[in-house]
This record gives sequence, C-alpha cells and structure tokens, in this order.
Amino acid sequence: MTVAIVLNGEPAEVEAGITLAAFLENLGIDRRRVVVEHNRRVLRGAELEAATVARGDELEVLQLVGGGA
Amino acid sequence: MTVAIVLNGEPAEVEAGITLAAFLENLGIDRRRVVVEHNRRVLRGAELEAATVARGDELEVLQLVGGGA
Amino acid sequence: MTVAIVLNGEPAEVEAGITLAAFLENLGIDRRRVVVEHNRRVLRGAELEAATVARGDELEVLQLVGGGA
Amino acid sequence: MTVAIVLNGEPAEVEAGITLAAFLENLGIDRRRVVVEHNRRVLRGAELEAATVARGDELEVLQLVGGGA
Amino acid sequence: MTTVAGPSTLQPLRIGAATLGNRLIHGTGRFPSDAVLQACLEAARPDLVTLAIRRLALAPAAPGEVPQAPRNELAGVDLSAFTLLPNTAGATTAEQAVRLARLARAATLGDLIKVEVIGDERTLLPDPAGTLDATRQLVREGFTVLTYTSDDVVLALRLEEAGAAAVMPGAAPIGTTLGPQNETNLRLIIERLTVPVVIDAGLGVPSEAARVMEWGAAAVLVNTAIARSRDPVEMARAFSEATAAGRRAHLAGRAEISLQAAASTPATGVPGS
Amino acid sequence: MTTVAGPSTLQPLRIGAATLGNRLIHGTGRFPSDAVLQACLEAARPDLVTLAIRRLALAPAAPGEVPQAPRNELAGVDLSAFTLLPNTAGATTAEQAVRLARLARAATLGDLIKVEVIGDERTLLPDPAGTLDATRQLVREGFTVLTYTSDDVVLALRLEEAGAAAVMPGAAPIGTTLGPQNETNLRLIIERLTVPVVIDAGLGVPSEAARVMEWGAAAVLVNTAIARSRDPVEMARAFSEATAAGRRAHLAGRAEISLQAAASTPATGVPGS
Amino acid sequence: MTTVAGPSTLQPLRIGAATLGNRLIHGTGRFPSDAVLQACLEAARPDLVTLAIRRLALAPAAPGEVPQAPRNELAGVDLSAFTLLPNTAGATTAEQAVRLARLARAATLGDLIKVEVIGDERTLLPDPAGTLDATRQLVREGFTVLTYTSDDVVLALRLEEAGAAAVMPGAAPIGTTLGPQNETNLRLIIERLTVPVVIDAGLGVPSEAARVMEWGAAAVLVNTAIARSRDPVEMARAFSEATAAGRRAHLAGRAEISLQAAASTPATGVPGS
Amino acid sequence: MTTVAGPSTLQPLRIGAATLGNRLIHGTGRFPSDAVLQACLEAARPDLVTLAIRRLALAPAAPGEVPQAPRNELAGVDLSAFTLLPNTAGATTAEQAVRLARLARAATLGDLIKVEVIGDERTLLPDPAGTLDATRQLVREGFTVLTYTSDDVVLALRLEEAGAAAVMPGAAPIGTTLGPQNETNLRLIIERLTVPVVIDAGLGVPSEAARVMEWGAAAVLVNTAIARSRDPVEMARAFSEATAAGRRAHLAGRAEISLQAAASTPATGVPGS
Repeated sequence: MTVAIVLNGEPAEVEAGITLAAFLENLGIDRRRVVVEHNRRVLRGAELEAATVARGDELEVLQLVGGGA
Repeated sequence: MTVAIVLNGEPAEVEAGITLAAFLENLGIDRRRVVVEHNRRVLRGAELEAATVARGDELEVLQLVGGGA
Repeated sequence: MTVAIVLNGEPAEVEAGITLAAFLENLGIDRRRVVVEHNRRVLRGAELEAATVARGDELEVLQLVGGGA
Repeated sequence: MTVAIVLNGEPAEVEAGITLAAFLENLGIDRRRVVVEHNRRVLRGAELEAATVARGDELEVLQLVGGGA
Repeated sequence: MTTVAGPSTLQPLRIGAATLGNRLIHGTGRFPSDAVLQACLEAARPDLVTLAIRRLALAPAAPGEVPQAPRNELAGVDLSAFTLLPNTAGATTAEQAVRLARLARAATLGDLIKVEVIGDERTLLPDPAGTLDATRQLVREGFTVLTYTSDDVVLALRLEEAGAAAVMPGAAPIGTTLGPQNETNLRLIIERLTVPVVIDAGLGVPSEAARVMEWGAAAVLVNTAIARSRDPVEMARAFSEATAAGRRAHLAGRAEISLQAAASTPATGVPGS
Repeated sequence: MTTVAGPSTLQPLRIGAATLGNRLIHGTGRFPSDAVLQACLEAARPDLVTLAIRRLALAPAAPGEVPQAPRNELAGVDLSAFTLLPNTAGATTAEQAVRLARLARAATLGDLIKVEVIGDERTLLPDPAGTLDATRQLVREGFTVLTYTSDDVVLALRLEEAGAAAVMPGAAPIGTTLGPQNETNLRLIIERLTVPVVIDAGLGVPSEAARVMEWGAAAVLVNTAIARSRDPVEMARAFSEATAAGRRAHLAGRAEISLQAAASTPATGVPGS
Repeated sequence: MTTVAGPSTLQPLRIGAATLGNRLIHGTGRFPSDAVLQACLEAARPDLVTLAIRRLALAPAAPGEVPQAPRNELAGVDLSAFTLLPNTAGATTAEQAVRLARLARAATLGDLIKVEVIGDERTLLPDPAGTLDATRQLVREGFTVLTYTSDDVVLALRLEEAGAAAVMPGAAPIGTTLGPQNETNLRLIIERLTVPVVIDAGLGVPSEAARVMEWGAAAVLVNTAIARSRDPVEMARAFSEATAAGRRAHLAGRAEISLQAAASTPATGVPGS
Repeated sequence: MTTVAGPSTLQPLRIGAATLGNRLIHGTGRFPSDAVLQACLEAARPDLVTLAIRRLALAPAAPGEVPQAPRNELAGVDLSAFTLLPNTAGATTAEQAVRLARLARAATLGDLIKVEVIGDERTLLPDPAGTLDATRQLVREGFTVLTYTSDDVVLALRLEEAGAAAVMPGAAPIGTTLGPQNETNLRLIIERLTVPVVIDAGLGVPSEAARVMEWGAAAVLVNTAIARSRDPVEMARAFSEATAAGRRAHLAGRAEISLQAAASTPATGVPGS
C-alpha cells in the first residue's frame, strides 16, 4: 500500500510507514551525501532510521551543489 | 498664576489657561510664520484660539528654515 | 586644340591657352564657391582672368565642405 | 706644476701630465666603481693608464647611482 | 526641409501637485546670507524649493522683558513664487520623520514632503528601514512623498512599491559635493523605476547635474554645491542651465560610442595625398 | 544687499580676429543633411564654425555635355553669420597641412586655420612632429593657428612656444564620442598654457563639454556628438547650453569637496530628538 | 641593519571557526566541469569554499525501475581540504534563507552560513529587509553569519549590529564581473565596521581583488570571474596571488599620492646640464 | 580528466640580451637607505634593475688633505644578481641623453639603456622630439633602447619605427603614484605596437601593476611606490606578486563582462520557492 506525499515539491506515492532511511536506500541515494527535511524539520543521522513516512508528509531531499553568489 | 509646561523641549512657566494664540502674541511671535504642536497634535488656524495651556502640556513652536538635505 | 594637364590629380585635356576663369565657366563652376591652385600657387580673384593653362600644368579646384576634426 | 682643467663642471688644478689612472688613485677613487669621460670621449679600462691630463681638459668622473625614472 | 529649429521647450515634470518646468530643485540651507539665497533663486528660477522645519529659537528673556525670536534666515526671501518641498531632515527614526512631516504640512499648507531618515551621524546616509517605514506611513496619510535614499537598487524598488511619488537616491554623501559615486546603481534605479527618480545629495558641479540628467534622471536637487560656491548666484544659474542641457541631451539621444576612430571630415579629395 | 542677480553675461573669448561669445565651436561634417546642419546652427548659435577644404568632384561629362559639379553638402547652409575655421583634415604631413591652409585662406578670406596632421590612420591621432612643423610654418606665414594635438603636455607647451594662437588637445580619438580620457593631462595643459586651450575631438555628451569647461578650458569643439545624435538639433542646443554652464561654473568656483558629510539643514532644533 | 627581508607571512583571518590563511574565498558554481573546478581549487589553494544546497533531482523512474539520481557536479571534487561556506542563494525571503541555512548546517556539519536574500530577479541585488531579518534570526540560532549585502553603508552597520560575523558587500551585481562600482561606499563600509568586510560578487579580474584588499577588505569571494575565464585554473591562481598582494600592500601602506611630479633619480650631477 | 593543475610557469620576457622571468622592473632611487633597498631586491627578486649615472661628488679637500668621495647610496647593494638598466634621467636634450647613455654603457658593460629626455621640469613629462631623436641615435650606436614616453599613441608608433626595443609609456607623471590616467591610450599602445610595452612611471599600488599587465603590458617599472611605502620590503614583494598575477590573468583571459546579472548558483531546486 502507498500513501501520497509531497517530495521535493512534487506529488509522489511512497510505501506507507517506510522509514526515511529505507526510502533513501530504495532510491539508491547515499545518505551521507544528502540532507533530509521532514515536515520542515531537518533530520540528522540516526533520526532517519526512526522517522517514518505518513500520508501528506512533506519531504525534501537536498544535496550540496556548486555555488558562489 | 503660572503652570509648568515643556516648551520646545525645555521647562517653562506660562500663565495658566492662556490660549495658544495669546501665548504666541505675548512672545511677539507672528502666527503666520510658525506652526504649533500641542501635546503632539498639530494645530491649525483657528484652533490656536480655542486651545488653552494646562499644567504638564508639551508645546512645540516651529518655523520653516533653510534646508536641503 | 587641347593640351594634357593634371586636374585634381587626374589626367585631363583642356583647351590650350584658355584662362582659368574661362575654364571654370565652361565647367559651370561658380568662381565664388571654389578656390584654385595653379602649379601649387593659390590664385585669388582677378588672377583667374590672367592665368592661362599650358601643357603639363597641375590644376586643383577645391571647395569648402563640411568637416570638424 | 699644475694645470687648470674643468672637472665635473668645476674649475680644478691638477698635476700637469698625470695619467687619469694616477689622478683617480690620488683622489682615492676605486677605478672599478667609476666611469671617466675625457674631453667628451668615454675611456675604458687600460685607456686610463694611457691618457694624460693637459691644460683646459674637460674631465667627468661619474658613477652609477640609484634611480628609476 | 523637414527639420526646423524653432524655440525648443522641454516638457515639465509633474510630481503630485507640483509642476517642474525647471528640473533643478533648489535647496535653501548653508547660504552666506538670505540676500544671496534670494539672488540665487532669482538667477536659477527653480519651481520647487526645499526647506526644513525647526524649533523657533526662544531667547530666554531677562526678568520683566518679552523674549525675542531671532531673525529667521529665510526672512528676507520671497518664497511665494515657488512650490515648497519641506524635508524631514534631522529625523533619525520613522516616527520623528512622520512628526516633522505633519508639522511641515501645516506650515507649508501643502502635501509635498521629502522624507529623510538619517541612519548614521558620520556619513548622514539614510536608514533603510526607517526610510521605508516613514514613506509607508506618510503615503497612508495622504502626503506626496519624495524619499531620499541610498543608491541601493532594491530599496528604491521597495520605496516605489510603498507609494513614493518620487525616489531620490543620493549621488554621494550629503554635503560632500563628491559627485555621482555609483553610475551602475543610479542608472539601474532610473531604468527600473516607473516613478520619477531625482538625484539628491552630493552633486558638486553643473556637469554632474547634466550627466545624471543625461542618464534619464527626472530632476536633481542641489544645495551645498551652490551655497558653498565662491559665487553662489552664478553657480545657481549654471546648475539651472546644465540641468536643462542634460535633460535635452537625454531626449535627443547620444551619438553611439565607437571604439573605432572616425573622421568627421571626408577622407577623400585631399590634394597631394 | 551686496549681491544682486541681474542678467549675467560671460566675457567672450578672443582668438586672433575671432570673437567667441559662444564657446561651443560647431563642426559641419557627418550631418544627415544640410537642412539638419542649418537647423543645428540656428539652435546652437555658435560664433565659430569648422569646415574643411576638398577637391571639387568633377563628374566626367558624357561627350558633348558639360560636366556637372555635384551638390555641395554645405550648399543649403548660410555660413555668413559665422566666423569660419577651416581645418587641414586629411593631411598626414606638415607639407600637406600647409598647402591646405593656404587654399583655405583663399577660400575663407580669413587667417584662421585649424592645423590637423594625422599620424595614424586607425586611431586618427595626430602626428607630433608634423603637427609641430606645420604650426611653426603657418605661424610664420601669418596665420592664426589653432592646433589639434594629443593630450601630451610637453607637446602642448611646444605648440604654444611655436606660436599657436590656441592649442586643441583631443578628449578622445576623433569620432569615438568616448569623452575625456585623461583628466590629469588635460588639466595640466589648461593650467600650464597661456594661450586658450580648446578641447577638441571625442566629446560625447553635453555634460562632458561642461566638465572640461569647468576645468578651465577656453572652448570646446563638437561635431560627431551632435551630427550623430538621434535629434541633432536639440543636441546642438544642449551642447551650447552645457558649454555656457560649464564656463559659468568655472568662473563661479566649485564648492570645496569635503570627505566628511555635512548637512545642509541645521542639525539642532528637531523636536523629539 | 634594521630591515631584513626574510620570508614574509601574512596573518590569517578568523571568522568564527574558520581560519583563512588564503583570503580568496572560492566559489564552486558555473565551472565547465568538476575536473576543472578540482584543478582550480588545487591551483588557488583557498581555505574557504562556497557552495549551495539544492533539491536532489529525482529522475522519474520508468515503471518497475529504480529512479536514478543524476551525477552531482561536485561529485569529483575533494572538498575535505576546505572549510565549507554554504550560501542561501535562491532565497527571496528571510524565511527561505533560514530554512536553507538549517539544511546547510546539517549538510556541512558546520555553523558557517552565507546569507543571501535576493530582492530583485533582474539584478540579483539583495533585499535589505529580508537580509537583515535572516541575519538576526540565524545569529539567534547560533550560526556564524556572513551576510551578502549591497554597498549601502547604513545597512552594513545594521548587519554588524545584528551580529553578523562578517559583512559581504557586492562590488557589482552578481555574475556581471563589472568590478567595484562604488569605491566611496565600499571604503566607508570597510572603515566603519569592526567585523571583517568581505567583498563579494561582481569582481572581474585579479587587479580588482588586489584593489579592494588594498582598501582594507578582509577577504574577497570570487566565482564567475574564475569559472568563466578561458583558462579557469590559471585565473584561479592569479586571483589567489593578487588577493595576497593586495593584502600585503594594505599592510605595507601605499606611498602618498603627490600631485607634483618628483624624480626618483637625483636631479643634480648631470654632465652638460 | 583533461585539465591538470600542476605548477604553472610564466614565459620570460626577452628585451635584447635581458631575460625577465619577473616582469617587475625595480628602481633604486629614493629609498630610505641602501639596506632597505637591498632587502627590497631580495624580497621582490626582479631580473632587471634600473639605475642612473651621475657625477661623483668630489668633496673639496682641505689644504694638504686628499679629497673624499662620499658614500655611494648603492654601496651596500649587491647588484651582481641583476641585469642593469641604466637610464638617461636628467637629460633635457637628445644630446645629453646620448652622452649619458655612452657613459652608462661603459659603467654597466651592457647595451641596455632606458632613454629619458625630460621636456618640462614641473611635470617631468618627456620631450617628444628629443625622446625620438635620442632613440634614433642610440639605436644607430647599437644600444638596446627602452624609451620612456608619454601616452601619446603616435609617438609610441614612431619610437617603434625608430628601432626601440621596448616602449615605456608613463602611467602618470613620474613620482606622483597617481596610477594609470589614460586607459584608452595605454591599451591602444599595447595593441598597436609589436615591441614590448612596459608601463613606466606613476604606478602607485600593486593592483595598478596587475591592471596594466591584464591589459597586456609586457612589464612594469616601479620605483617611488615601493621606495616611499611605509614598509618598502613588503611593498616590493606585493608588486612582484601582483605583476605576476596580472600577467597570468592576461594569458588566462578575463570572463566576459555581462551587463545582466547571472547567479553562480543554480536558480532552480530551492525548497519553498
């Protein structure tokens, strides 16, 4: 069963109750290279194991990119 | 009898109950060349005849001066 | 009979012995609007009546034009 | 016996017939640190041994100094 | 012949109720005397004149005497020919500026106000937040607000959004007469805003007034550069002429800059060449 | 009252037999048409007008026909109101310049000549040696010589020593309209020379004319910046105004630059401060 | 002999936990490739490197496939040698900047943040109010805040009062490489602030980096001028050298400007003179 | 990976027999002491060093005593590591310059000569005719001539035609440290000449050395700006670094100036935007 969330500003369907750690792993994303915001709260390290996704969640997955000004 | 007021930021004694028009006249000030603020309210024209001075009033008498920036 | 001269830097044939005044008139040139150099000598006014063209002469006919720098 | 010369633009008396090498030595000047012009001719090395001073000579003794522009 | 050189007239600038045929706004401070100021105004013939509002100096009276108000420096000046633009100079907060503006409205019987909120006593440069707040408040109270500001482009945009009738970026710090310091920003402000942009503060010589007018400024405000000239009257006249010349040049459109030299005289037809 | 603002008149500049009430010297090349040029002259009202001398184009006549001279671009222009300043433009040697000057004297019936000896076809910058030689020769022949030169200070001094009646350093390469490139040198030339210094070539906008006049230049020569404006007539007028404004400002004396800000409005007497 | 020329070392700059031996802060955007960026960093050897934070691009997966994250442009770059300065670029409000800053803290495991709140999409110039609000909020949250701002002097003072660890006025609009536009304001900011002033945005060539360092800037941030050079690696090296040279010159103190020429060679002792 | 950042070496400049790995030519006049000069040379490590030639001061001897030559200011300086570039400073005519050059050749045992013929004692600006004549004569005598000149473009072309091995336009009058006054002319000279162009005289700070090198100058000559710094040794080092940085930047090619702002950080992918 999947639930509807907003992922990086776009509607997405994800497995209900999945941890964020597992979600990233499923997408093939290296956790050490991204930073995750879950419902406007930034998650760090072990918090990704604990947090699970629920219907309507807002999820942001970001990374460092080149930039100057 | 006089009352203590604040006139242009300085303590002053003025005749109790005097109208602002009379007050200016006593000082030899031409009403048409000044603008008066009475307890933070700007008075115009005939209002000077009506307004009277009471203890603790704040009175400002200002004029246009040269200026640019 | 004509003779070969150099007119404004170009070879030209003109009537032998013609005065410069007549030469200009033949070309339809208003004498008051030009200045004439005859063999490197600038001619003024009446000199145009006196000077005649001979074989090999260098003749320059110039005028004022727009200019600044 | 001395003769009058012009040394660096000033009148001077020097021993008649002295060589330029000896002249410099008498003044305590290290030949390697100066350059000498004798009657507008620049002398080099051994020429100082050969050249002798005569009445009316113009002698310039110069050196390198700090400079930029 | 299609081009005829008749007398040329420049369109006036309108800001609220004010109409500026002459786009030189003339200050009235720091003049050697009121006589000189009067003569300057007659020479420059501005339409809009700035002034300030200050406490009347009430001389302490000796016992039994009536206190005397000292002579006002504007006393000898006939201001009736001009539209008056009082400023809020002296204010360091939005509140002070609003208070001064209300007093100025009563004194001039007009709605024009030049908002000035100083943020730094050393440079007399404006306070961004206070300037914006005062502008908003005075627009709400129905004033025609002309706001003195820095050359910050975004702040100028915000002032326009806040309802300023004109935005007045400084060329350089007040009173320095250093001339325009940031051509890029001043031109960006002129280009981006819809309301008139008046270059205020720091102009030093008439050529600088002409220059900013050529960029498209709607008007200039000049005070110290006139008042502190050796000959203020002739300088006032010169600023007036130069401002008009700059406006005219802006409308005419400058010749394109060429990095290649080009003779203005024909290259051919030279004898002996 | 000691200062009175009556109508102000600027003293004219005299160079040889020429008298310049208007210190804008107006060029006549590169205009869109003779009608536009005529209108510009009516708008700017210069006293001194430059022009050049060139071979009459003698169209080759068909057999049996009289050859026709093409219409001269100055044909429709009434030059009678102006003093004429012919130039030697086109010359690349002193000899050519002298030859053109003699022809110009016959054509204009005047002794004024603007010496111009170009040393580089790409930049049209003047040849120092040729310029100096031509100046010397023409002074000897009794001309009133105004010499176009670079911004080289020593060369300008040498031209004065050679007898030039005026020295005309370029602001920038001819026709570029880049504006004054070397303030230091131009000001040094103005300061060091006794004869009038006329800024020639490369001015782009009226504010630049005003600026060099403020430095103390005696006059400016403008051609391309007017001729290539979108509206040459209004631009001519603007240059005329700005030149006068700059002269006036020079005489009035600029306010001293202050690195410290200074209010033009009194600092005291502000309520609530 | 009192002066000895041993090897010279410049004191490092400290901003919060960061120590900058090299006062060139190096950007990482707009490079032709990550290989070129890596080479630039090796050539310039900066201590502090800026970067940004952005959404991971999550490619839509075909049915039954795992979606692929595209290659990150920083992938091949070893950032371990540098202190990281993430920015809030992309924010147009204080709220967005704060959100990006929190994410950046998690991503870099550091407290340094470069606040950037854009107020105008066309010029990318900063929003005064949003910039100040974001600075205040992030200081409260314990960040070491370096704030990008305009050349507005009073705003810079307010940012210092708000607790900014460094203030970063732009030389010119971001990405233009126009170089410093307002020397007066930049120098006033440097002079008036106690915290380090870092010149950010708009520098175009190494000489401009040297110039602002000579004025007393604490550091410079350069990105586009390196990334868009024909040879970014050599340009990175040149900026690094020029920044150090400018710092050194600032400390050494410039020779006083003389309006009078003065020979560096003795005037006397010349034969035949 | 195609771009590798190995150590970078700049190609040396050759002028006659001289090879300049370091493109800073170092002057030796006006230093506080020979010890400081020595330390500067050790810090800057130039290849080419200028000096002058002057009459030995022959102190008048008391009767019976040998006159003493005073200590030479270069006495404590080891010049053996450098190629020497004597100048003809002090000359005001071509003849004097030629005479000094011949003496310098004997003194330095080299053919390099910097021609300098001053045309004006107040500004120390060069005499065009004398400069050109001296150059011609010394080229004929087999010297490698580097000629100091003004920023006059045509004169620079003539000097190249006359056989100068390098042409050295001044940035500003000698000793002023005003920095480059005429970018247009200096760049034209650099662009038009085939021989190396060395910017001489008037540079004030290292950023200006970098700037003219960025334009494509082959080298710079600096004296007063180092000698009159508060810390000449560090200033010498800074000029050396900045000159190299400017050269490197010239070769790398500057990023194109954009009048449109452009973010160096990606515009998309910002949360909450």
